[in-house]
Amino acid sequence: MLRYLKRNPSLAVGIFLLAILVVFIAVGMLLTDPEDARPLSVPALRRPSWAFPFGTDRQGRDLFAAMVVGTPLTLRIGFIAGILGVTIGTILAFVAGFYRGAVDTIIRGIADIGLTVPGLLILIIIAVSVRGGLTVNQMALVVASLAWLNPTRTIRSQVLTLRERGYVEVARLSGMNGPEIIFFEMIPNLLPYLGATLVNAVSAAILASIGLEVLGLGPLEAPTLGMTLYWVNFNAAIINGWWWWWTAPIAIVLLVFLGLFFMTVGLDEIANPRLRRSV
Amino acid sequence: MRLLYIARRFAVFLLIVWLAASLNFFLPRLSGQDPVRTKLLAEAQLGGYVQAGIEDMVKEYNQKFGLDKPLWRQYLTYVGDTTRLDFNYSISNYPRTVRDLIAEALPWTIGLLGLTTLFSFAIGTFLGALLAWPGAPRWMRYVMPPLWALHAIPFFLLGLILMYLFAFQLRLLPIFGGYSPGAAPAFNISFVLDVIAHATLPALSIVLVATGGWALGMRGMMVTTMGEDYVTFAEAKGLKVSTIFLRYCVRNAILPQTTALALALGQILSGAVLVEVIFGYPGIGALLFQAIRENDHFLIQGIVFTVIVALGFTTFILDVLYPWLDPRISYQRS
Amino acid sequence: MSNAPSRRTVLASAASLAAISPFGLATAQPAAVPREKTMILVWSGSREGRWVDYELWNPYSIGSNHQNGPNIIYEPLAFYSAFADKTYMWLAESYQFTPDFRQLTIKTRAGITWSDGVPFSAEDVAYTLNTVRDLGPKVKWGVDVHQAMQEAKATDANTVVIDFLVPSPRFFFFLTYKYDIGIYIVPKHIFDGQDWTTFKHFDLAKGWPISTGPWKVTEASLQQKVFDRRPEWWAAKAGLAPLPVVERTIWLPSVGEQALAQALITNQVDAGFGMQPATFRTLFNGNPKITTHTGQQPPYGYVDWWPISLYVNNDVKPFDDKDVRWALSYYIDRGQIIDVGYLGASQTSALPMPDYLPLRPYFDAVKDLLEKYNTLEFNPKKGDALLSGKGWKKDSEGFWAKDGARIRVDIIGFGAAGPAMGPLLTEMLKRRGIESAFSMPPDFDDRFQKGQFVGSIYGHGGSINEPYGMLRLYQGQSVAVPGAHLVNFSHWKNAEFDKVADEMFAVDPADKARMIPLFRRAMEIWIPELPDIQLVQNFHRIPWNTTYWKNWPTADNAYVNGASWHLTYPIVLWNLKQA
Amino acid sequence: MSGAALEIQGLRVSFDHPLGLLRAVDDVSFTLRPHERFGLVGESGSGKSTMALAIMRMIRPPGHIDGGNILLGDTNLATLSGDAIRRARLAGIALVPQGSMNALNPVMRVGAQVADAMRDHGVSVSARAIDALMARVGLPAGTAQKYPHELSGGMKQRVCIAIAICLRPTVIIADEPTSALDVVVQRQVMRTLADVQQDLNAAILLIGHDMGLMAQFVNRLGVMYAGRLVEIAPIAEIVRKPRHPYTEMLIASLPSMDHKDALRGIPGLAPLLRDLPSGCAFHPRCPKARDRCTTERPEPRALGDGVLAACHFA
Repeated sequence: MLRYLKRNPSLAVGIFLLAILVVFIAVGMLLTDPEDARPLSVPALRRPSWAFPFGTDRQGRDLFAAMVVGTPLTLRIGFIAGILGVTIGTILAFVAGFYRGAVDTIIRGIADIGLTVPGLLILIIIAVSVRGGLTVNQMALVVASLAWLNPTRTIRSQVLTLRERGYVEVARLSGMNGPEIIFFEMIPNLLPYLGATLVNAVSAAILASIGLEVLGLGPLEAPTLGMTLYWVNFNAAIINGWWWWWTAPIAIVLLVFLGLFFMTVGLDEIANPRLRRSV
Repeated sequence: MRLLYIARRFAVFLLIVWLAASLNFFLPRLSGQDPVRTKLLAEAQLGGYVQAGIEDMVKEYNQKFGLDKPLWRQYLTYVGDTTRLDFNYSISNYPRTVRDLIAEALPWTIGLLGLTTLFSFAIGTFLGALLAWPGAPRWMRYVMPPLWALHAIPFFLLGLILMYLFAFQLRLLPIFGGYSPGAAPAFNISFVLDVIAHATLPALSIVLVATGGWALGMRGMMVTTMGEDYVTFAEAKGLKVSTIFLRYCVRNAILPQTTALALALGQILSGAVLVEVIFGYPGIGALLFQAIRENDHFLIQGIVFTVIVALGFTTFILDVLYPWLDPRISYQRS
Repeated sequence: MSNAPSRRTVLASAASLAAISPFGLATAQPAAVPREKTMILVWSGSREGRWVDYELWNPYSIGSNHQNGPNIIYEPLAFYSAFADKTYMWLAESYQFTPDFRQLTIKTRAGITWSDGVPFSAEDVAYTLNTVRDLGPKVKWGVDVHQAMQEAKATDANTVVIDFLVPSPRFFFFLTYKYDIGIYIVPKHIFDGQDWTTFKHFDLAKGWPISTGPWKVTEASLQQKVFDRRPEWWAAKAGLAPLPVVERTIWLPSVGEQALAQALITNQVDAGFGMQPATFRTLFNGNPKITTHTGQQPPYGYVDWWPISLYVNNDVKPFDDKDVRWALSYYIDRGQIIDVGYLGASQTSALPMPDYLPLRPYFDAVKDLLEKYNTLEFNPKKGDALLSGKGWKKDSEGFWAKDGARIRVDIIGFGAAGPAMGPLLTEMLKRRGIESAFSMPPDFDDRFQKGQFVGSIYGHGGSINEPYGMLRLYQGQSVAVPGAHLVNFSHWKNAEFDKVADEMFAVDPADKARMIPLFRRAMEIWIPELPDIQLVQNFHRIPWNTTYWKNWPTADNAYVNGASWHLTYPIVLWNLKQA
Repeated sequence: MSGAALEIQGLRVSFDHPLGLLRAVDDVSFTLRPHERFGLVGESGSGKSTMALAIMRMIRPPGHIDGGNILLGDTNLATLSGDAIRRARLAGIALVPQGSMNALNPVMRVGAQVADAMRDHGVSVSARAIDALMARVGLPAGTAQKYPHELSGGMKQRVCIAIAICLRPTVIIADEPTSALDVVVQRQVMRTLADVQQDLNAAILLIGHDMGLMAQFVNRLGVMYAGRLVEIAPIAEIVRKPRHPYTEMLIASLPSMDHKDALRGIPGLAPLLRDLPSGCAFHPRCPKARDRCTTERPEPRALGDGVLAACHFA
C-alpha cells in the first residue's frame, strides 16, 4: 500500500491531511474537557494562551474544546449525508443506467433539473420550514435530501459506458441476471470511481451544511464549524478584532476541504489512469 | 435536422420552467407559516406596542394578497400571473411588487456572478490548458498549487478572510454593500468606480476559488486530449505549436468544460447567495435570503422562478450552441 | 417625472446590465448643502440596504412604518419625554376631561399652517380621529381608537370635542407622541376622499408630503431620503422651539453593523442605529469623537421602555405551578448574563417596567415586596428545594424528573436579545438539571402570539409613566375594556388581578393617591406568582459622531431619548448644535 | 552517399523505464533510394513504429534519440533545430498514419485540416486547389466541407494521404496505413498510394506486418527484430531465399495458394526489451542457434545481390 501511495501523491497528501485532523481530535479529546465547549464554561474573549490554545469566544466557550467537539459533529453531518447521498445515487444510477427505458428518462430528468436549481436555496427553504430548531442529525438528513443528485448523474454516466463493455456482454450471455451483473461485474470495476464520488459527496455535504449554519439555520447550541462561523458573523468578530475566533474554524475547514479535495483527485487518478502520467 | 434539435431542447426548457413554477409554488407553503401574520406582527413588535386587533388586520391583508382563497385557486391565479411575469406584491416589502425588486437586484447579481464566472472560466481554462502543455513556462508550476488549495475553500470563507485583510486591516476596500451609502446611482464615473470598489472583494472571493476548479478540470481534459491520435498526426503535419495547442488540443478539450460550466451555474449561484449575504451585496442572493427569513411567499416564488428560468435559459443556450462547438453532437441526435 | 413604475419586464432589465440604476433614480439632484450643516444618519429599518418604502409617506398605509421618516413629518397634538417627564403641548394648546372621563375637549393652537399654505385647524384633528375610528383594523391604531372613541367633533376652528364609549382617562396620553406610540394628525384637504390603506401622499412636484413640521422631503429613493429645513416653521415663530440649526438631514438604509461602524469611524455618518455592546470599543478607538447616551462608558445607551424577560407559557405543565417558575428564576444568574451576554453593558430589571422617573413612586411602593420575593435572586439551592418540595428528583444524568418526565424549557428568540441571551439561559438551566434548547424560528412572532412556545425571550410594551400599561399585559380577561384583544403572553390567569387592573383602567393616571394603593394590591398578587422570569433592561445603544454635531441627548442632558426612529425625534433635531 | 532519398545511419532510440533503459531501436542503418518503395516488417514491439516516429523527430519523453544520423537528401534531420525540423515535416518527409487511428481532428472540416498544414508551411492555398488535391486521391467533390465523422474509414485514410502529399515531399512514411480496413478498401488505399508516388516521384517507406501486402507493393524489404534490422533484401530475393532464420520462419508462416501443407508459426514470444537475450536476440527461438549465437551479437553482413543479414550462419 505504501509503495502505491508513492506513485499517487494526491491521495497520499489527502490521507495525510485528514490524518492530521484525526490526530488533532484524538489529542484534543485527551487534553481538554469536552464540557468546556458549552457556553459559560470559561472566561469570555480571551486571546490564545497556554490555558486556552485557541482562545475563547464571547459566550464563554473554550474554542479549542469547541473545535475538538465541533469538528467530529460537522464531519458526521458530512459523512451521513455523503454516504446516504451516494447509496441512493448509486441505486438510482444503476436502475437508470442499466435498465434504461422510461425509468431512466425520469431519473435523468429529475437529476438534471435538480442540478440546475441552486441546491442551497432549496435547502434554505427546507431548513426554514422545519418547526423546531434543527439537531445535528436532522441537519444531515436535510443536506442528504439533495446530496444524491450529483452522484446519480455521475455514476449513471459511468454505468452507461460500462454497460457497453465486453465483459458485461459476456456476463449477460453466460446467463447472469441484472443484479448479479451489477454486483459481481460492474460494481467491482467502479469501486475507485465510487470512492471518488463518495469523497466528493461528503465534501459537498459538509459545504452545504456549513453554508446553512452560517446563515443561522443550523443547530444553534452545537459548536459545529458552521455555527461557530455564524456566531463570528453575528458578533461582528472581524470588525471587533477578535481574530482568533474565526482563524481556528477556518483553518480546520481548510484542512477538511483540502484533505477531501486531494483524496478526490487521488481517487480520480485510480479511476482514470491516463491522468496519473502527468501529475 | 437543426430546427428539430432546437425545438426539442426548447421543449425541455419549458418543462423545466413549468416544473420550477409548480415546485416553487408549493415549497414556501410547505412550512405552514402565515407570512402576512408574521409581517404584521413583526411590524407591530418593532414599536414594542402590540396592536389590538391583529387578527382582524391579518384577515384584511390576506384578502388583499389573495391568500384566503383555496389553494388550488391560488395555484391557478399563480400560474396565470407567472406567464405574465407578474409575481404579485412582495408581502414583506409592500407596496413594492416582486418584479420591481427582482429587476433592481438582478443586474447586481448578473454583474457580479456573470463577470466572475466568465472571468474565472476563461482564466481557469487557459491556465489549466497551459499547465498540461509540456512547453508551458516554468513558473506555471508554482501558480497552480495555491489555486488548487484556494479551490477547496468555500466562497464565503475566503470572503471572510479577504474582508478581514483588505477591508478591516488595510482599509483599502469598502467592507459592505453594493455602493457607498448616500451615493445616488447615476452613470457618472464616480458612481461606477464606487460600485467597482464595492464589488472587488466579493468578486475576488469567487474568482480565486472558481479559477482553480476550472484549471483542474481543463488540465485533466487536456492530458487526455494530448494523447489523442489527431494531435500526434497534427505534429507530424508540421503544424506550428500554437496551431496544435489552440485549434487541436484546447478546441477539443474545451467541449466537456462547457458542459461542466452549464452544470456548475446552479452551484455557483448557491455559493454567491452566501457571498452576497456576507458582503451585504444588493443582489438576488441577499434578496432571497431576506425573503426566506421573512417567509415572503411571493418574493421567494418570484426569485426562485427567475433563477430557475435564467439557469434553464442559459443551459438551453449552451445546448443550442453545443452542436456549433461539436459537430458530432447534432449528427447523433437527428 | 411620474413615479409610476415603467412596465419593464424582468428579462429586459436582466439583459440591460447598464440598468444598474433602478427606476427609482433620484429626480433633480437637490441643491448642495455644506457637510457641516448636514446631519446624516443610518437606520436599520430598511431592507438589506434599500428604502423599499421610499414612496410611502402616509403612515397609515399598508407597509408604511413611521420609523423610516414619517415620524419627523407629521406633528402630534403633544410630545412627551419620559426622561424629562415633560409634556410639550404642540398642535394642541390645552385639553380638559369631564370628571367622568367620558368627554375630552382639546383646544388646538391658532396660526399654524400646512406647508402648502392651507391653515391647520381642529377640523384636521376631528377628521383624522374619525377616519381612524371608521377604518378600524385596516390601519394602525384603528382598533384602539375604535374601542374607546364614539365621535370627534370640531365645534370651531380651534376646538375638538371627543365623546367616549367608556371612561378613557388615558386617551389624550394615547394621542401624545412618546416612543413608538401616538396618533399622526394628517391634513384633511389632502387625505379626504383618499383610500388611506393605499394612498402614498408622495409627489415631490406637488410638495407632497404636506406637513406642519420643519422638515420637507426633497428627495426619496431606494438609496436615501433627504429632508431640508423649512425656515417658515410655525413653532420657531411662536417661540415654542428654536429653528433647527440642521439645514438638511439625510437618512440612509443600513447594510449591517460592520458597514455602519466603518462609516462612523470615517465621519461619513453622524448617527447610527442600536449596536451591540462589543462594537463600541472598536468605535471609540477608531474615532474618539464618537459618543453615546452614557458617553464612552458602558452601558453605552439609555434604558428603553421595553424590559426583557424569559416568558414561560403558564398553560404548559409544569409551568402553571409558581414554585417551578420561581425555581427557574433562582437558577438564572443575571450577573453572568450581563457580563457574558452584554460584556457588562446592561442592567437587571426587577419588574416588567422601566425604572423611569414617573414610575419611581410605584417602585418605592412595592420595595418591601421585592425584598421578600426577590425576582432577581440567583440561588440554585432555593430552586432545588422548591423542586424537590414538589416531588421532582434528579435522575441518573442529573436532570429533574417526576414519574419519568423531565422538566424541559425550549426557548425561542429573535433579533439581538435572543441570540445574546438564548444560549446562556439554556446553558444555565442545563447546568441546574433543566433540559433546554434555544432556536430562532423565522416565524417567531407568529408562534409567540399564538402561545406556541414553552420559553421565549421577549420584552414588555407596557408602561412609560404609569403602571396600568404593565398590568394590562397580564390581564386574563377584561370587563372594563369591551372586546379588547388582550395581550397576556405568559397565559397567566388570575381573576383577582384582573379586577384590580379593571379598577385602575377608570382611574385618572395623575391621581397618584388612588393609583399607588391599586398598584400595590395588584403587585401583592403578581409578585408571589411571578408569571414570567425577570431578566434585564433593554438598552438602545446608539452611536453619535460629535465631529459635526453636538448637544445629543445624554445621561446628564436627558431632554428626550435619542432614538432616530421614535416619534419624539424632532425634539432631538431642533436641539442639535454645530460642533 | 548522394542520390539517396533517405539514409539512416546507426539510429539508436531508447526509453527510460523505472526498471532500466529500453533500447527500442538499436543501431539501425538503411538507405531509401529515390522513387523506391522500401518495406519494413517485424512483430509488434520490434521498434518499427518507433523508427517512424524517430525519423520524424517526434519521440516524446520518456523516449529519446541517443544517436545516429537521418539524412533526408543532404540535410541531417537528427541535428536540425526546433522550427527547422517542424518545417521539414510534411514538406520534406510526410507521414501517413495508421488506418485504425482517428488521425483527423473531429471538430474541423477535413479541407481545413489540409489548408492549415499548408498555411503553417507558408503556402497559401485556395479552396479549388484543395478540391483538386482531394480528387487526386480519389475523393468525391465536396468532401473538403465534410467532418471526419461523416467519412468512411477508407475515405479518411485517403484524406490523410492527400495531406501527406500536399507539399510534394520527397519521402512518405506509411505506418500500417491500411490496418483495420477491409481488404477491398485496403486495395483502393494502396492503389492511391502507388498513384501519388508516381506523380511525386517520391520514395515510400511502408511499415507493417502483412507480408502479403508487402510482397505486392514494395521493391525492397527490411526485417526488424527486437529493435535491430536483421535482414534487408530485394523483395523477390527475400521471398525466394530468406537468409536470416527469422525471415525464413516469417515467410514460411505465409499461406500460399500453391502448396497446402500445414502452417508453421514461430514458437515463443517476442523478447521483452527489458531483459534481452544475450548475443543474437533471436537465439532462444532460432532453430539454427549455436553457442556462438548466445555470446556474440551478429552484425549485418553483405551477402551479395543487395542482400544484408545479421546472422553468423546466414
